[in-house]
Parts: sequence; structure tokens; C-alpha cells
Amino acid sequence: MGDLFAVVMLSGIYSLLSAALFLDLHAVDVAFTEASVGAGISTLLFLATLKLVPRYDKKSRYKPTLATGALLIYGTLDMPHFGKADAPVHEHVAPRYLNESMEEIGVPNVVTSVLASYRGFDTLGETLVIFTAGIGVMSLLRISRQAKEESKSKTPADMQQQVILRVVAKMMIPLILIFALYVQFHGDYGPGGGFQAGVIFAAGIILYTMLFGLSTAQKIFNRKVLELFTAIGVFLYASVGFACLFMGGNFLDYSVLRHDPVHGQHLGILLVELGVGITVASVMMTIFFKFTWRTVKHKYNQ
Amino acid sequence: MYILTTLTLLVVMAFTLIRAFKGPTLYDRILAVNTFGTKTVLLIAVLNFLAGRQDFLDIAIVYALINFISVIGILRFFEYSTKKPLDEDL
Amino acid sequence: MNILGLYNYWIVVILMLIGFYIVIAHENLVKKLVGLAIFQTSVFFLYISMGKITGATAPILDKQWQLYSNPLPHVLILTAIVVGIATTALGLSLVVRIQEAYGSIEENDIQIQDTQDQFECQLEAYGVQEKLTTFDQDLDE
Amino acid sequence: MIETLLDILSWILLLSGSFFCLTGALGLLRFPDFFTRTHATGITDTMGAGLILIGLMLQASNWIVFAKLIIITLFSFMAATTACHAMSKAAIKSGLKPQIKDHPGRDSEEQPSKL
Repeated sequence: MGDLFAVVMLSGIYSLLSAALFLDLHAVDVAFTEASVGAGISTLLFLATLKLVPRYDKKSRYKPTLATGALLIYGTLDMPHFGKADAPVHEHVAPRYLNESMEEIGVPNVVTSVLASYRGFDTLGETLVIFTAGIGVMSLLRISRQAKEESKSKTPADMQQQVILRVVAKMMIPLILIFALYVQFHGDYGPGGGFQAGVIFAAGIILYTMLFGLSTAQKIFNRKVLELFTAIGVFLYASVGFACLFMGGNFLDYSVLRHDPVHGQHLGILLVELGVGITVASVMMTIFFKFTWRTVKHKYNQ
Repeated sequence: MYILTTLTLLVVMAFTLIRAFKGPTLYDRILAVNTFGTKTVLLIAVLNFLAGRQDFLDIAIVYALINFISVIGILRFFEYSTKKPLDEDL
Repeated sequence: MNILGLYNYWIVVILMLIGFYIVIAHENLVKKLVGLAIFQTSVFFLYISMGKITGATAPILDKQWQLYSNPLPHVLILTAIVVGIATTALGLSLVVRIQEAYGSIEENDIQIQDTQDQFECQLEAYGVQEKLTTFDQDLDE
Repeated sequence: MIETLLDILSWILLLSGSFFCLTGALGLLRFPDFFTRTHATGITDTMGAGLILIGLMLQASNWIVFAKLIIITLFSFMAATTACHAMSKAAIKSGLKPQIKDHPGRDSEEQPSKL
């Protein structure tokens, strides 16, 4: 298939399908993330890249033979069977998470309590990775201020002709943003949390950007605001950890934040998830805006 | 009954996938992606009821939203690349 | 029956090899990134399918249910997906910069240009003045 | 009594919804050009999805599930129809012509494939 547009669209379908499969494998939070990240943002980023690179590939390819597969299949023969409850995976820490997290943390969604509390340090690292990737994209796709000023006056409000689309989108965007907030703060009780909420929030703003033009969206979410919020999210996360240190606990041990350890855990998880959400949302928006600026610049340079 | 609906939806999705692979024009593919997304929303909603836990419908809502956004995205980025002048009064 | 219980790993292996094949075989950098995404998803499937228990339910505690699937792989993969999109975005921006610098995103073209540049630099360093116009033809052959 | 009635009603709705989805997919697979395919899926998507979701609503165990299903129905009504409209409009604008009876020789395979 030489048309990269078709490739990207099929990979979008693949992502939709894999999210449905995750749901069937009882991984609701993962399905949630894959649906919003893989099918939504990833497809959009690939499409934005295709604006800047040639659309057809040259059909030149190597023809490697892969014998690795047979070895890998042979390696699976000793693995535990699919769906067995006595597999070694289920024996180490998982029973503790499942049996005691209700008393220790008091949050029904075990995935959230493991993500934000038991393995909070891990998640801090992941948030930092996203932060770093955002900085990387910012510096790779930097546009000089002069070029920006030149193209700013020429930026059209895109899809000006699609009146019905704009009206419907105007109705939907507030709902999307409210839904993102619901996912953010309901993540303790159902599927959801900071990562998903951030991506959904960014998707709402991205929809606005696509329909009403980049410069309109950047009146609120301009470069400075986005950079500030990217940093604030990580800062909030880390400062919750340091607050725990100052109050006499371990790093990211939220039990000391309040008199009642369970309340402390609730507060800690809420703040940490908020930090994650802010960072993810602003990094996703930054990345999309950078790509879109490139396409605008590319268009007017021709 | 849920199983029957699920199976029908899977067949429908297979048909859609064939169209997405064949699709002579790019718009056929976009249409197939959109239809596939709608059917996935339904599939997830039905799967919730099939599994006996009904409280995961948030995922279906996310699907409906994301599907809309990605179709708009495809159209928007594709509209750019057509070099022909756009007709105003259509 | 004994071996058929392992089918989830085979699906993972097949997906992994498809992704691997795309990364190796195609020269187009965007296709390579798509292949990388498929490879990534296969690893996600490996983790998630190991966490599943037949007859259990999703790990959101409820009084009606006793048996839950393993939440630990879900946590690991959830963060991996978001980190995956961040790295994909980084890769895509590198592709954009490569396109701007080289005018092509085919690996072969880029390598040819690189070798050419290196060769010219070396010629300059050794003080060779005349231009080797036959160089391009050599590469084409 | 009421519950049996509700069950039967929701089964009927689910089955008819699946039937509409299936016809739409057949249309998507078999119809000759893009616009007829849009017609086939656009209409049956709304109908089939609506019927299936209403059928599920009758089975909802509490009002939160019911409300979420209503939200999904509204979203898919708005999103699917608008997306179909936008797609056809974009297709027309980009120069894709519907297949008309007066030109029997034109087949979907002969449409410009570079679009």
C-alpha cells in the first residue's frame, strides 16, 4: 500500500480494535487510554506529519526473512496458560493490591490506587518522560518569531465552509471538556484518571483548533500558558511528594497529609492525578500546535 | 441475545474492514473508518452488558467523541492537500 | 488442548513480527513509525493477556464480585501507552525535520546524501579541488 | 410480568438494530460509488445504533447507566450524521462525481484513485 494516508487510517482502525480487545481482557483503564490516545491523538499527529512529508512512498523495500518467530513460539511453550488464575503473575504483589487497597487507600479502582499511590514514584517518572518529550518536540519544531508573525496574519480560519460542522462542534466542545473533568475526578471510582482526562481535554481543544483556526485557539492557550502549565503539572506532582517528606512520611507517602491516613491518601491521589492531567493535556496541545504551525508555515512557504 | 448482537456487529465490522482495505478512493476509507468507529461504540456498549458489569460505559462515550474528532481531523488535513480551489456555494 | 491454551502468546508473537518486519523492510520513515507502534501494541497485549483471569472481572472493587484480574499489568501498560504517544510524537517531529533537511523520508535517499556529504568533506580536507561528477552515477548503478 | 415484557421489547429492539447495521454494512460493501455508500451507512448507522442503544437502555440496572446510554445516543446521533455530511461535502468539493445513470460506462473502479 503506497498511500501513507491509507496506512495511517488503517492503523487508526487497528487502534480502535485493540482498545476493544483490551476491554475484553478486563483492562478497562487501558482500553480507555488506548481509545483516547491511540485512536485519537496518534492518528491526528500522523496526519499532521503527512501534511509535511510526501504522501506516497517509493515502494522500495528489503525482503528480510524472520526466523525469530519460530524461536519465540518455541519459547512460549513453557508459559502459563491463558486465563489461568494460578499463573506466577498473580502471586507476587497483586493479591495484596486487590485485598488490602480498600482498607489502606479506600479507592475502589485498584488501578488508580496502584498507579498513584503504591507505584507513585514510577508514575512520577512517566510524567517526567512526557514532560521531556514535550520539550523535545518544542525544540525540534521551533519556529522563529519572525516567521510566526508573518504567517499569523495569514492564518485562515480553517474549514470556514463547513457551517454545520462548526455549529455541531460548538455544541460538543463544552460537553467534551466537562466529560474530561468528569474522567479526571471520577477516576477513583471508575475507569479514568489523569492520563486519560488530559488527553480528552486536549482532544477537545484540538477539535476547536481544527475548526476555528490556530490563532483563535492560541488566544487562550498560547505558548507561554502551555509551557507554564506543562511545568506546573510536574511541579504539583513532585511537590506533593516533598510535602509528604516535610510532614514526616516517606516521599509520596500520602498517609501523613491528613490525620486520617485514608483521607490523606485520597487527597494525595487527587492532587497527583491533577498534576498528571495538567501535564499531559498541555504537552499534547503543545505537540499538536507545533505540528500545525509547521503545516501553516509550510503552506505559505510554497 | 447479547451474543447474537455482538456477532452481528463483528460481521458488520469485518465488512467495513474489507471496504477500508479495498476502498478505491480515499473518501471510501474515511467512510469505513467512521462506520467502524460507530460500530465499535456499539460493540463496547453491548460487551458491557454481556460481561454483566454495566459501569464501564464511559469508554463507549470516549469512543464516540474520539471517533468524531478523528474523522474531522482526517477531513481537515486532507482538505488542505487538495490543491483545487474550493467552491464557496456548495 | 494443552498447547492451544497458549494462543494469546502466538497472537503476540505474530503481531510483534509484523511490526518488526515493517520496521526492517520498509524504507519510509513514517511506515517505520507505524510498524514501531504495532510492535509496541504487541507488547501491551502480552502484558494485558497475562493479567487476565477467566471468569474474573475488571479490577474495580465491587461487593458483587470476588475474583478480579491482575491490576499490575494494567498500571504498567497504561503509563506505557501515554509514554508511547509522547515518543511517537518525538519521532514524528524528527521525521518532519529530516524531510526539511534532506527533502526525502526514504532511508536510502538519506544515506546516499549522507555519504555524498561525507565524501565531499573528505575531499575538501585533503585539498582535492576537482569535482567528482561521476560520483552520482556510481551510486545509481 | 413487566420485566418479561421489557426483556422481549429490548430483544426485539436489539435484533432489529443488528439487522439495520447488517444491511448498512452490506450497502457499504456492495454499492457502486462513494455517495451511495454514504447513503447506505449514514442512514442505517443512525437507525441501527439508535435501536441497539434503546434496547440496551431497557436493560439498564440503574439510572447512571441509563443516563450514560442517553449521552452515547445523543453523541452518536450528532457525530455520525455530521461526519457523513462533512465527508460528502468534502468529497464533492474535491471533485469526486456521483455515478449517474446517463453514464453507464462509469464504474467506481474508474474513479480517480489519487483522491
